[in-house]
Amino acid sequence: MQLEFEHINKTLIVRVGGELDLAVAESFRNEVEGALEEQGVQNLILNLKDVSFIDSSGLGVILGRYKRITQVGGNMAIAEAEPQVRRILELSGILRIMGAYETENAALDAV
Amino acid sequence: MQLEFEHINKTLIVRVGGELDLAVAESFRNEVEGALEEQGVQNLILNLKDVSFIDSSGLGVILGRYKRITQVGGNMAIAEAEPQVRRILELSGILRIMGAYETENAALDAV
Amino acid sequence: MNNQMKLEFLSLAENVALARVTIASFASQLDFTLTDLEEIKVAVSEGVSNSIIHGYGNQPDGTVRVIASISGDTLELRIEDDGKGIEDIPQALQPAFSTEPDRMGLGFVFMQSFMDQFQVTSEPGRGTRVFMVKKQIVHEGGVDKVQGLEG
Amino acid sequence: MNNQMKLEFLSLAENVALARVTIASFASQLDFTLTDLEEIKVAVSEGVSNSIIHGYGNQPDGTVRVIASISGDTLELRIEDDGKGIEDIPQALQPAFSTEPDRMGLGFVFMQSFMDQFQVTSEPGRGTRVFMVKKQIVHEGGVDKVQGLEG
Ligand SMILES: Nc1ncnc2c1ncn2[C@@H]1O[C@H](COP(=O)(O)OP(=O)(O)O)[C@@H](O)[C@H]1O
Ligand SMILES: Nc1ncnc2c1ncn2[C@@H]1O[C@H](COP(=O)(O)OP(=O)(O)O)[C@@H](O)[C@H]1O
Repeated sequence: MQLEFEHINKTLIVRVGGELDLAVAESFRNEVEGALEEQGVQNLILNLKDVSFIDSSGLGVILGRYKRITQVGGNMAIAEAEPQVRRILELSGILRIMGAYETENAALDAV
Repeated sequence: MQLEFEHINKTLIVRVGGELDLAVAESFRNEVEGALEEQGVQNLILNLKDVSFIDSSGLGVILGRYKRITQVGGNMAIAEAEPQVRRILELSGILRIMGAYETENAALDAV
Repeated sequence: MNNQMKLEFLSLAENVALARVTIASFASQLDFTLTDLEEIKVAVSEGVSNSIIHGYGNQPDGTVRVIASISGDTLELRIEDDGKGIEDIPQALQPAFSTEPDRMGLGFVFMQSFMDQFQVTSEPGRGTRVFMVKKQIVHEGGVDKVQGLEG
Repeated sequence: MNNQMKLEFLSLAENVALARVTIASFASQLDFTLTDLEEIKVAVSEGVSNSIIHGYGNQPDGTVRVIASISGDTLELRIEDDGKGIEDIPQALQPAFSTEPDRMGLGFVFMQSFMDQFQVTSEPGRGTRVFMVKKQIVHEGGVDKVQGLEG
């Protein structure tokens, strides 16, 4: 798993790469949590462009971050997910609670 | 395994793709043999550009074709092998009996 | 074609990808579409993750077995562990049900929706077996037409 | 890290790639270079092909086993069959020696040159086992230096 962080105003953008399964779920959660704890972060955008595989362990981390972010009044969105990843997101119901956008900019506008 | 044939004068060019192992050795041999039997073919160039894996089963087919071609006075050369494939060719000793060239044209000039 | 394989490994999270890659390679001996292969990978990932997390409670010394066979155009998968087992299978199968607070309860849902047949058997204290079947879609000229009719 | 796996499959030529892919995925849990991984793949391919061709004489109903373990920075591989075995191992190991006219006699040569340790044992009529070891190279400098200290 690869992670890249960028801050734009109150939004943290996390660009994720690799396979989001059980083997990486814990470090995925911990590293995103760590970055969310930085001062002034309110919203989260997960750019999943380079994610080649996701299963319910990866989805669990995404949903967990959503709960945490929205509890303190922030917003969350997904960007650039490839079709096979998007399909899993859709089936899981996650896309009923947060938006998935084609570009990071569209996601930024939305949060 | 994918095979593509082209005839240039007396030379048959075979462009090979895939993994040249035991599973494809027999059809690799048979299809190249079939093409070599066409009238007027004297030389053989194997373009290995899209070969991602080769082991001694694949090498055996190459050596077999070399024996057959040279018996009737023809020449044989390898073209465009990727480094990992070239290394196996080298270790096998096959490159001591036939040349391996960067381009199909260089191989054509050599046969 | 007919073929059989069995993969056994320690209950380590790293081996979920191993199981996925192995079964995808085996399944690709049939003519599955890329979408089918993706679905098979998710189903394997969920089943094996369950054995590791729930069956063995994340202890690394359990053994997970993935048994696969191809007969004709059909792939059969079995994922087995000798872990703690499931007391109440109907409850476990409910969407969103999980015994772990931070999990989604979607594993069995994905296995059921991605495979053509699905069955769980379990003996509490002895282990769990998941049996799944996926059939290759028979293409006739207009590939997607057939898919549309069957789906 | 420590890990263990075992893959069993029918003696079909299609399964040579399965064994290769599985072991490459398992081996990639260590920090092997791409060249190392290629070499491991060739070694597995040769060993498994031998079991299928020589051990079982291309009959499809034999079982080939590939057992792998990781301990620390070391990968151990075992390739086993219950086939016809090898009468004269020193002869079989000679470069260019083959009992099949159209084969190159390079399988054992590749296994020996690509792996750090190599050993064959065989009981005629009972089967053959190849044992191989490959160690991850310890890189010095930067990040990998720390690994070097640990490994
Ligand atoms: N191999 C297993 N061994 C023991 N319990 C299991 C096993 N697989 C599933 N379960 C039980 O079934 C529940 C539902 O599983 P699942 O739908 O995959 O969701 P999740 O993994 O998110 O909990 C699990 O929470 C667990 O209690
Ligand atoms: N698993 C095996 N079972 C029986 N005989 C074997 C086995 N592996 C190798 N051999 C014998 O050893 C010889 C040399 O093997 P190898 O170096 O791999 O060359 P090749 O496969 O090209 O013959 C084979 O020709 C065969 O007679």
